[in-house]
Amino acid sequence: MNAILLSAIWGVLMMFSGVFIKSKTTPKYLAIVGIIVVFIANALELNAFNIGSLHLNIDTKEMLNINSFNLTFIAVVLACTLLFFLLSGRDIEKVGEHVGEYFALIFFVICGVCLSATYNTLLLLFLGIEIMSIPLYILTGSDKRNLKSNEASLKYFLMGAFSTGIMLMGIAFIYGGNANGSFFINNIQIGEGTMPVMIAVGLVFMIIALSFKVSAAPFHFWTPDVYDGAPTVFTSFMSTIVKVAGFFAFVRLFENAFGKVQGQWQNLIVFITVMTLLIGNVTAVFQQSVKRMLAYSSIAQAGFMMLAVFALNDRAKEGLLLYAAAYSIATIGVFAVLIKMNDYTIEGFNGLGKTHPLIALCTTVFLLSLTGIPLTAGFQSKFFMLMAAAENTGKFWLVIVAVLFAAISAYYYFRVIQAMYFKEPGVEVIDDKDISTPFKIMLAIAAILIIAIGIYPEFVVGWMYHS
Amino acid sequence: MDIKAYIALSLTLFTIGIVGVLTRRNAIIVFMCVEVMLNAVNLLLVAFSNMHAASTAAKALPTFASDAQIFVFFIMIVAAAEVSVGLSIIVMLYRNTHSIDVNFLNRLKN
Amino acid sequence: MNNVLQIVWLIPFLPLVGFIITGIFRNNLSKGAAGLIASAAIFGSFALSVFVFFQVKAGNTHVAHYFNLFKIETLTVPFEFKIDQLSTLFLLIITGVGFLIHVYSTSYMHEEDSKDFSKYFSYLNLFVFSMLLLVMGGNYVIMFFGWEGVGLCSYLLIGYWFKNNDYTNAAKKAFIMNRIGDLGFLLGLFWLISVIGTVSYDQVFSATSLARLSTTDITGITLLFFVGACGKSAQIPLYTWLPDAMAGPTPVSALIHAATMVTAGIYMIARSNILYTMAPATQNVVAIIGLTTAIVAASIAIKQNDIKKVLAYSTVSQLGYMFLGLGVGAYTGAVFHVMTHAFFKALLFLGAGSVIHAMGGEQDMRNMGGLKKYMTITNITFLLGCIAIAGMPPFSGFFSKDEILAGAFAKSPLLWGIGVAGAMMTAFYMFRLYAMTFLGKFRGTHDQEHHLHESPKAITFPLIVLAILAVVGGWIGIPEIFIHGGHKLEAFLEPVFAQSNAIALKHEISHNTEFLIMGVSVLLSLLSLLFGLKKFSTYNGDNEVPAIGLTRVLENKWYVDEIYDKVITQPFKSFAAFFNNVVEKKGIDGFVNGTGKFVNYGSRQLRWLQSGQVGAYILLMVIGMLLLFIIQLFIKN
Amino acid sequence: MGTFITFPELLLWLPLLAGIICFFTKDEKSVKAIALTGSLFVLAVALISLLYTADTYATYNAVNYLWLRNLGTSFYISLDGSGRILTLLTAVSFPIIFLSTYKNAYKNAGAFFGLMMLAECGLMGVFIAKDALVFYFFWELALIPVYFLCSKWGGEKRIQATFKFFVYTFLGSLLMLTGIIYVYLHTGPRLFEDGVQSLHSFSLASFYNSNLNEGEQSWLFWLFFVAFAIKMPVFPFHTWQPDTYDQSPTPVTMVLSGIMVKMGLFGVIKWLIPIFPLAIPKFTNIVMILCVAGIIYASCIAMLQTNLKKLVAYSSIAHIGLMCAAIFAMNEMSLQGVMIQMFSHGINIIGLWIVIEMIEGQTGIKNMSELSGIAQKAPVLTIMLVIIAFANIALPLTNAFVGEFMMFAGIYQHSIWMAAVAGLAIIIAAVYTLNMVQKVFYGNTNSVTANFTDISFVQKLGLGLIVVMIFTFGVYPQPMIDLAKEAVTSLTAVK
Amino acid sequence: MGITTISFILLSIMAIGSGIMMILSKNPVNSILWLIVLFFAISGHYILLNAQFLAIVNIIVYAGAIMVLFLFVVMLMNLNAESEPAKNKRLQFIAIISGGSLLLILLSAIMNVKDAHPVMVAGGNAGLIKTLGKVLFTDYVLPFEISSVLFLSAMVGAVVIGKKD
Repeated sequence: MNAILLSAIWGVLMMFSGVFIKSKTTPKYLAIVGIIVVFIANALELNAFNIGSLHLNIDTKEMLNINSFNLTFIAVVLACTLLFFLLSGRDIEKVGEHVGEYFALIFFVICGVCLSATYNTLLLLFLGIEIMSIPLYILTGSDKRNLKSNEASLKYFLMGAFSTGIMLMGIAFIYGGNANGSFFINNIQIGEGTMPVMIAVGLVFMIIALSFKVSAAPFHFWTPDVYDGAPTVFTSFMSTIVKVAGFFAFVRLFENAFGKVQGQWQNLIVFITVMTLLIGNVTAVFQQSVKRMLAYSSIAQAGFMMLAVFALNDRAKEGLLLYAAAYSIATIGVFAVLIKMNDYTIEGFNGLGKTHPLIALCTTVFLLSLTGIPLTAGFQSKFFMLMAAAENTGKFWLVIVAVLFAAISAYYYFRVIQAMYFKEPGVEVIDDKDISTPFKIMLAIAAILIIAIGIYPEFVVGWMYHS
Repeated sequence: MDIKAYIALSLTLFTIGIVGVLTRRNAIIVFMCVEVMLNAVNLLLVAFSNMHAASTAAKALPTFASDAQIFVFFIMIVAAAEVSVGLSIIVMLYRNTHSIDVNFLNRLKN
Repeated sequence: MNNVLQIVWLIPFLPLVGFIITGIFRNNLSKGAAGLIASAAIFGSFALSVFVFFQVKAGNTHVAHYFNLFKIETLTVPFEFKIDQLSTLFLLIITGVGFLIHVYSTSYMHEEDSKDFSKYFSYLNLFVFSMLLLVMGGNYVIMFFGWEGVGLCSYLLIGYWFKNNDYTNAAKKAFIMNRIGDLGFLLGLFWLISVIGTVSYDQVFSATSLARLSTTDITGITLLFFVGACGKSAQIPLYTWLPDAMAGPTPVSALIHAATMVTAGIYMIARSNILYTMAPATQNVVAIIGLTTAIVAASIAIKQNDIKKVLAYSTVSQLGYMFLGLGVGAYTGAVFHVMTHAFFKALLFLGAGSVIHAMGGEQDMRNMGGLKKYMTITNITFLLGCIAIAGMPPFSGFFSKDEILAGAFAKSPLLWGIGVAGAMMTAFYMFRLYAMTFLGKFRGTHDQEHHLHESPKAITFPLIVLAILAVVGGWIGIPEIFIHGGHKLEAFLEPVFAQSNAIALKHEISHNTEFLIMGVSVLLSLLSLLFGLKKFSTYNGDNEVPAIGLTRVLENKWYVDEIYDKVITQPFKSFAAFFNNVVEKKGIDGFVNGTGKFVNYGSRQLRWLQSGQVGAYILLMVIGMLLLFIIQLFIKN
Repeated sequence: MGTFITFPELLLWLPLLAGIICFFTKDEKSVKAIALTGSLFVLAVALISLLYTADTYATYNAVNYLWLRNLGTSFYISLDGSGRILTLLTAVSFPIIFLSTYKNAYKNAGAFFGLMMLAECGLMGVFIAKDALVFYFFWELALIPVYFLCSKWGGEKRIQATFKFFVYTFLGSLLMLTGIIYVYLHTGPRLFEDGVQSLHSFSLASFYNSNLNEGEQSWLFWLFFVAFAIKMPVFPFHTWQPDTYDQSPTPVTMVLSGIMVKMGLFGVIKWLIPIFPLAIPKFTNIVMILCVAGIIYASCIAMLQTNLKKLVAYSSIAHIGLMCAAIFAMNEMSLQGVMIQMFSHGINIIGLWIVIEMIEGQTGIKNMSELSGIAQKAPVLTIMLVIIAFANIALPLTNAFVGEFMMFAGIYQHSIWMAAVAGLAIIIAAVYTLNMVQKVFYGNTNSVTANFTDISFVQKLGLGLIVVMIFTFGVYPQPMIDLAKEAVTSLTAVK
Repeated sequence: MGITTISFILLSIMAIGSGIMMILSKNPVNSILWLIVLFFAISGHYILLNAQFLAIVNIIVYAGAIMVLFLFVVMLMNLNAESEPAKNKRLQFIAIISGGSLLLILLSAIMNVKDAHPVMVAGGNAGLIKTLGKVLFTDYVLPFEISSVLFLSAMVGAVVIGKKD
């Protein structure tokens, strides 16, 4: 709750900063302060919740459901955003004129993320998702001179609007099929046995719409193009924080609304999961541009996160938290490095290990984490996901399939590592003037975080279990 | 008047929207087709609300059916917002390429 | 002085020490020192063996148990020496002959520079060490240690002049052939272990464990052991390495490939005689193989011109005789022949060595002749050796061979007949050799001729000693029919073969028949002897006719090597090549790489889905929606 | 009495520490010194720990840290039976490797030796882990540094070769991970010291008595076995190996062939057979046939190799196949044989690599047919090589003999024919070993080997150590056998 | 057949027809006009369903504001019929087929549900502004506030994108 309010308010603040503050660098610091404030507020709320006394208690008419799980998730998201600001803040300034507005939009997105993490009615789910999406359409197109950026934002917008329509249709059918005639997700009367046809139809619509938001195959087609076309900073943002938020909404809806009849729709999830893993991993193998490769890899990772929707048990929730943290940190880190690159192709990374050992080392850690090598957070998150899927009995083969694709994923991540360490450096990999020491330090901290979570995941998961 | 009639109607409109999206290349038209889809949904929601209002459980509280109508109201809000954004994007595109053909730009592929 | 048996470990230890010293200080030892150390080591163990011999003769045998090689619940393999009549006898032969050959070598190898000189002696000592291990070992594993050890040494010594590729090939051949035998030996050993779970002789031959062995077990085990023996003792089909082994220095041939190592097989079978006696089937196999080898080898020897090759084949055929003896149950005879053969064959080789030495490395008999007047001692000793091997009474060869033949006759006259035929050939080719070498007139080049000379003391002394032994060595085994209680050896070895004699069915043959067969064999071989002598005493290269028919086959050693090459080596090589080129590269690795290629290909295909056009994307999405709806609404799970 | 720090921890953290120090050391000389001293410390620890094998010292040999309790896992490491042997092997090998390659110069030496030490840490971890998750962690951790070592400092085709190796093994271990998860879900609950109760448990003990029916065990068996088979490697999972051995820098190859392959065997011994007792009888024969086929197959190919490194690689495949077959023969004799052989094979093959390294280092050639007559130039080297080579083909009085003897005897007790067929390898091994000796060392020197120099003192030291060990354990292997006793008995109990 | 049924049918035909016309007409301006017709039809349905407020809002917001906006943009770009090259026929065919089959699937699934749910036509006061207003500012105050964020972001977006720089 605190997070929602504060992020919205701070968004407005940033908006005006854009108007009143001429300096291009100030908004960044303002934003950093803001995100820290939001984080603290959220932490307080989490703590208060865990000891059972909420300070400011707004009556939301049960439209929001605050619990330690989604508060922890918000905390993770905010932390990642902070990291994102610290690592890539200066690159946001480079995108265009309206620095303040960019930050404002990002804050609005955060607000939407918090909403879709805590919503308790379909209405707020819808609003949350929209509040997440609309600023992103803008951010995608924010590099106005660049045709790729324009194209990306147009594609993103059209398909996004389309998926909105689909989601609304789903909501309508769910509402219609729900004898209680209510939009509260925990007040949907499904009854015993097979669910009513209308609910089923609505459910499928919802699966489609949410799969679109989390870029799960076969509704992923916007992802590579949009991620590729958008300014790299914003790609980094939307491929991490927004995506995991989408997953969180996904899991939340299906756990609370349709958890009881899981058996009746699980096949769809299995289908989508396998498709996503297949397309994401296999297509990434061939990519030459690291940016695009990361776009596909984000699809592949989404395939793994789908396992949480598949399993829907406590392990899955923990896994989702871990995944949110591990995947976001690693990806933000990689993108932060990628932005500095002069050449986005894999050859562009040649010999980075020689010229910038520290950066190369951190990048390696991130990539290893994305691959899921032990002692990195990536392993723990994948591991939890697999455990969750395995605990959900009956479809163990899915676990094996997932693992096989994980092996493929090693292929494209390691191509970058090979380029960095085993190839001779080309001309001027990075121009050193925009590599600041703080940047290096932040990168190192991110890498250390990855390792820390990898060694001791309870560091993240533990928050769920304080109450 | 049975609900099925309304379902049929709105699904038809919905499909018309989809087909429009699929067949047209003019970004604005495509976007308008999306609007058609949204309106189909709105219609359906209102119909459902009255269906629920007709059901016995509803008799209890008078404002029962208004949930859905509020929802429709919000949908319209969102639609409006989307339109503003969408149109601005399209205009920007037009400014850069002098075309609003959705297939005109495909630098991003594979 | 029972304590000799307590320090029996010194016997192998001394050569080991010699090996280590000469080996490590090879760079700074003078030739004299090296030779001295090595010979002294051997002499020391010879002296000890003599003491031991008297101890054993006095009747107190001994099993010296030192430590456990390894000990697990199901099997214990101690490091132990067994000193009994059999091993003592071999001890004497090995150390005695070994010592003489060391002495001989000091002079024979003198051209080598001191490095290689002491390397040579270290190998020689190492060989003696392993050989002693082989015969003293108190269980099959220790025996196998020696067994492989001697193989290794023969490999090293055959390839002693390692610059020459043919020599190293010969060495390789020897080692691999032996390995084949060893595999048989090992499998037999495993079989033994899996049935009775022990390897120590005393326990294996104890009545209780023998009772646990079924007939199949015994037959199988003995056969497998015999395969090992074939490898080591150069019997058909594994004999071809021995003639090639002549690539090594002549003393080595004398020591390893005539006197000691090749008799390891006989020792092993004699050691486990009871097992063989209990497996008549195997005995027949042994007898037949032995006899065949004797004949075939002898036939080949007839047409050889390389002096050492002749001796090599004669060794093979003599070994055949010994196996014949073992096969027909005349264990004493076999061991007896081992001893006598050690004497005269060593003598012959050393003599040949002396000749080659004089001829400056020339080994082809066609270029010799008339050496009688140049090297007297060599000539006489060599002649004695020839007579001995030809089995003329009262030389040593006569007694031992006769005993074996008698045993063969007792089994079946046919075996005896063939045996005698072999004996005739032996007499023939030996005197062909003698005549071509020493009689007639010299056929070599002039510079060879004018530095012909008698060899130095260090060479002649062993010759003389061995000659004496070759003459009198047989007198410890004079059969009953001449002197009552004349067969000292049999009496001495009696305890070793007691078990066998107890169960073996003895068919006695009357004295008259024995006299008869003796006379016949002696007469016949005397005839062929004289024939050979007459035919070749005037040999000069001119009456060479291109060989045809059987002689051709004989000259080419029955084409055995070629056949092996075609039937075994080549097919195996191509088999391996098939593995390497097809299965490995195309098959397995092809599959592995193929998977990777397939993923790449799939990636290149899948990316076409990403056409870059919104319309197409949404269309695909709609199709996806269709799929999902169909799955959900129409496919009932 | 409580112990301040235990042996397993020392074995684990010392290499890690040394490795980290190496990373931050620039000067090559001191890096080498650090690495060497570090490995020597580890060796010392390993040797000292041998004095404390008795049960009364249990507290010295095991430690259990709380970790991820609600998953039912804990950082539990301890030294015992087979693990102890292999840790010893690891501890012995590394100093020898460093010694024998001491004069080699590496660009960016700090990273090189750092990674080497990390690899040692990982290997140690694998051998002492008593918790499935920890085991898997170290299993991968051992792989990663080796991957980097190979593809940074290797030969010209290194990147493809080692990447194949990496993906191959990574795939295998991932499959194992799924297997681990499945078994985990069928283990009983676990109560921790501090009262936290978890539904299932990752501890090895609870894996041993998991409630899996025969059907489940029989497919889980393969999930695990494939991972181990790839690591060993067993025919037909071996094709990554020759190229990798050929391409990687020799010190790494030594680690790979001497120690890492043992990870697979160790896995089979500790993590496969006891966990799936019901599946073993079903697949024993299949696996053994695979192994025996592999033995012959690899020997045949080795016979044709002209590339020294590949020759050794294939011969190693044959040896490993024999060991694997012996493990599945599952009787005391064979298992004891394996325990000894795991150690001996490590020593011998490292020796072989050292020699090859010296030859290649001096001539830059690993193709046998281009070499000749080295024996004249380098007698000492030749003698050492001959000893090691003959130890490699298990000549009596060398360490390998006892092991192979027992293994063959054990296999024979399981099946006569397999023993007989596998026995053929004895002959073929002789063939290719002697070929190698003849081609490389005998004959006359040629242009390449004309000015070949004999080995230096340090190298003598390295090889000398190996030769000494060869003979010591060849004549008196009993200590090794006693060390392995408990492991063996626990395994034979499974059957 | 009551008056409501008849008007329902008429409005439905009007809606669908205008929808089809919208996607068929080549000239954007025409399709915009057709769309407005569609909106009126839907508003008619709202009235039929006794949701007067929504009906009005629909007219004002959609047909009024949004459509004018569209029209404005189209005029601004003075797009005429030729400006849009037709998609290739095969693709269009596939599109229509898949869309149609989607419709059929859904209908066939929903229509064979036996039990009937009558829709309360021209009754209840749920749709009255009074009721809705009360509900909106009591129960739905949170979403109402939140939606302001949406508008803000949209506004900022429009600025960022549209502003010339």
